[in-house]
Amino acid sequence: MTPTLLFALVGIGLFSLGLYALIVHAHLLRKILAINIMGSGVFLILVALAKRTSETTPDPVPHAMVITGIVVAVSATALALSIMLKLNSETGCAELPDDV
Amino acid sequence: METINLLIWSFDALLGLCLLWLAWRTLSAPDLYKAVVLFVAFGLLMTLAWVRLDAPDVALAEAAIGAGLTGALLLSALARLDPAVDDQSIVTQKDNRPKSESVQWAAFMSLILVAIGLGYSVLSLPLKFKGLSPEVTEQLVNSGVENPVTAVLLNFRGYDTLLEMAVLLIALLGVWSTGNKPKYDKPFSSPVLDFLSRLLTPILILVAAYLLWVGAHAPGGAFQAGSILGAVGVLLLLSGWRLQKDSSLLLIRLILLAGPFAFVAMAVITMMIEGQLLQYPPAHAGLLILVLETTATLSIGATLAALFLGGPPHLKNEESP
Amino acid sequence: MLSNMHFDIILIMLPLIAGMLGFLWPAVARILGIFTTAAGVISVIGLGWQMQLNGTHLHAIGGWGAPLGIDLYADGLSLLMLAMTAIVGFAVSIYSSRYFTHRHDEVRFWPIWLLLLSALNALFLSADIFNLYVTLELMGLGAVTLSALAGGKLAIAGAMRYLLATLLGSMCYLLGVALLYHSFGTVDIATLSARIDSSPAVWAALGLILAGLALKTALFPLHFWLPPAHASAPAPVSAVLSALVVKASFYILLRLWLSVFNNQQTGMGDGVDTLLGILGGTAVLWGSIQALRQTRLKLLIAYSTVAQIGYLFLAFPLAAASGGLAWNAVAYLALSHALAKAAMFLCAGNLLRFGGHDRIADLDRVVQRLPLTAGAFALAGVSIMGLPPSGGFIGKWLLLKASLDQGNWAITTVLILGGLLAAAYIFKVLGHTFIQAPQPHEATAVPARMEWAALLLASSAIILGFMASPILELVNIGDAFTSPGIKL
Amino acid sequence: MTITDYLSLTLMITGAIFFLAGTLGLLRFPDVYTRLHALTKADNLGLGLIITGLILQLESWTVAGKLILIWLLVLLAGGCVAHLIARGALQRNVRLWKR
Repeated sequence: MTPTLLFALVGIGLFSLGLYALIVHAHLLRKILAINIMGSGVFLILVALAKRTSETTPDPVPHAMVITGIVVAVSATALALSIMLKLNSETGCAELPDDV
Repeated sequence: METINLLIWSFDALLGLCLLWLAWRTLSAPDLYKAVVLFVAFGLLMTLAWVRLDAPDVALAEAAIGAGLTGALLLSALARLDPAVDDQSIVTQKDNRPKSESVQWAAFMSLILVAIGLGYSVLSLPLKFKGLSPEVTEQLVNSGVENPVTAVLLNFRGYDTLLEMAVLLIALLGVWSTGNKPKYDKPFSSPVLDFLSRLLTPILILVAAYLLWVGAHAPGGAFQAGSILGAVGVLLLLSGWRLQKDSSLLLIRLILLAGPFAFVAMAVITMMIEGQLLQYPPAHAGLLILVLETTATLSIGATLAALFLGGPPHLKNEESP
Repeated sequence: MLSNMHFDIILIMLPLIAGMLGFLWPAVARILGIFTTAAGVISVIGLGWQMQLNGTHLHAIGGWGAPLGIDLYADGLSLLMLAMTAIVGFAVSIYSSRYFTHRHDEVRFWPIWLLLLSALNALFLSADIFNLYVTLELMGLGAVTLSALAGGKLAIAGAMRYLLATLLGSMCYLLGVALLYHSFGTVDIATLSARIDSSPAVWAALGLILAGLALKTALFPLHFWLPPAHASAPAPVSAVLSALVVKASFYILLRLWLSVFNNQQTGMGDGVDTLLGILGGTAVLWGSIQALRQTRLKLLIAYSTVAQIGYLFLAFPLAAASGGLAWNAVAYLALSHALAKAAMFLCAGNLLRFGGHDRIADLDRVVQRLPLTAGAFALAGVSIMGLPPSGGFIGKWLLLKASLDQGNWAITTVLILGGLLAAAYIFKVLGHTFIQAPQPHEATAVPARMEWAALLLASSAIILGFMASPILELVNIGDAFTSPGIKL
Repeated sequence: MTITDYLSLTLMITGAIFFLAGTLGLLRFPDVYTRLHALTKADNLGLGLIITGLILQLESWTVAGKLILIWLLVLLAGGCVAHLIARGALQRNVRLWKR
């Protein structure tokens, strides 16, 4: 197995792990961590598969996409943490009420 | 040669397994503080994975943003979740799982199926694939920079980056809108911390400038440089640096807006001259990109530091709600 | 001169600039907002006029052209969505200029709303699936922030749930985009449409993208986040969320379905369209029944959105045989629902301001005391129920015609039942507006501008019922519905 | 392999051993203070050895300069942060380990 496929599969593993944790955990900080790990999984798939070019340099377009994605992820994380803290100060608990 | 290949392969496999294991521990460790620390370690190993995948630009961004700033954001949020934390131990926020065993099992089994399906679909992709790299290589000479990733980010897909600046801005607006006014905790006073921040601040600014400059032909660029600046901001905030009460709020807003505004202005002006949005005149593309990147770096740094602060900076000429 | 104006660029850049200026100088944000949305209406008219002359509109950003660069593309479907955004955006801005009573809230509202508007326009104009991801995130973060604006436990919890749902949706969508890019080496919709082929990776991408976007569109059973988020937001924000934001992710879903996934050669659409139809039908019935059970007006309207989203998905199984007819119905339903639902939420905001609550049972003779608002609510209700003459009627009639033509009795039944249930919940509200409540309530005056804004939207939803042929002609510029793929 | 190669290989392997020892200390030592001690001391030296080993393989002086700068920064940051953590722990009354 080439490193390309290896890391792509790890990416899928991370995506699934994150999705699982997002569903089963109640604490919002854990859910935010889970989304970040899902994101890392997606980014890993994008970049790992870009290494399939036959030249020495991999396809730069997915790299640029991932940098964009990392910045989106940190923005979303900051917003999510801020809303979590607000919810915590309103309800005294960082979990969603009557969790669906 | 065989042994070397085997060694490299085992290293990759070990790295992959470590990533999965750290992710699992991050998501299942009962103590949230431990989970956050593990997440930072996970980010650092991700950086290593990017290097292994020949993606140094991504590695820089991940190290600075993914592991560094996200970790700082998470830790500061965790500390604010439970203000009683300071006294005895840092470990108080526990996570209990109210979900029933059956729900967990159902989710687990279905996600195993999802993972198998996705894995199969990835394995079925052709092993050799060019993607857009021939197009990028062909047009690289017209892009004004030599680093293909910078060329994609700032030129070929510059419009994505324009919207990206707007995403940062809207996240900041969101944090300012939902967050309470930042409580300036009493800084952790220590001569060592003062010394460190005094020494590191100029060095890090220099590093940011270097990354920005080198981004045109080697790994680096606005996002990486901006996140270093953001880290400077975080360090300064931690070591007790405060906004001067009489400094104008307008100035902070101007710095935060400089990047997106420069992008929009560049987009519109180039459209008026060349006909299409963000169509740089080829002869000046390199210079124009550097101008854009410089303003973007400033704004990204300021925005990331402001996200860490977590609420609208309170000045005396800001009316209170 | 006028035919060379870049109306598409104005639609994206003007709200973006106005949002930044509004952040810089909060004092001028309100004026900027009203002027920008008014300019948006004019720009959409200009763009429509250009497109009627020259057909579809393409702008290659950076001059690179797809697949290396990003293209902006407008056909009839994009134009319809842009027009919807412009009208609702204008009315919401007029409304919001009087809605916020605290300056603190107003200062926070305008810049985010303008950036959100820019994201919506950028989304409807983008022809690049990765760029669509960025616009989706910009829109999602803006929408979440706005829904948290009211503060309080309910709003914050609703916003948090909404944020998690929208981020999860984005992640699934992005993974789908990654698989498509690594299968075909492009993220441009037109190029993808030409290269599409059936393979396991494409199937996975189809599943991920449909699931992610269905979650963002709140298609049953992924609608759990919508009622709390939409019901606890400030009224103009609820209007924007229900009318525009859920439509945006639906637009991407529809666009990708039409030009990428539902391709005759690959035969990938078969089966999936039936599934979407079943979910849509369930959404219509479930959402309507839930709406009927609510005691708070805003929750009722939010559940009605869940039901009305369902109608949009009923067209998928019908389209295989009826083609354009079913898609025209979708276009009409999306537009008229946006206008009517925005009007309803604005009415709910008026009632909330008036009585200080939105309990349906205590509406207390609103008809006499707020006749314009009650009238607007009734007109919007006509369109939601699908009574003639209204935009909702045309849409549902086209859908009914397609289902009758095919003898699809299941969908026919759902359409009729959905109409009856909608009538039941609308009349439940209207009934209470005539009755005197057990205890009379203190009433606060509602600014006239807020009432007129609601009436403007509601009457537009009715007027749509008289303009079927010109609108359908505009929508079909570029033949998005009949030909596989975007034609350039 | 030349003599330089052997030298740098030895340096790097020694460095790795120091890292391993530091990590072992982090995992096995009884309290925060001893763990910090093991970690910072062993890792700083380990990194120094590895960087020296790498520099022997280089042709360009600028890269060597960058590597040395990195080492100095890590020394500085590691030392300061270890001090800050220990101070924080002392302020929180985390007890010292006594046999």
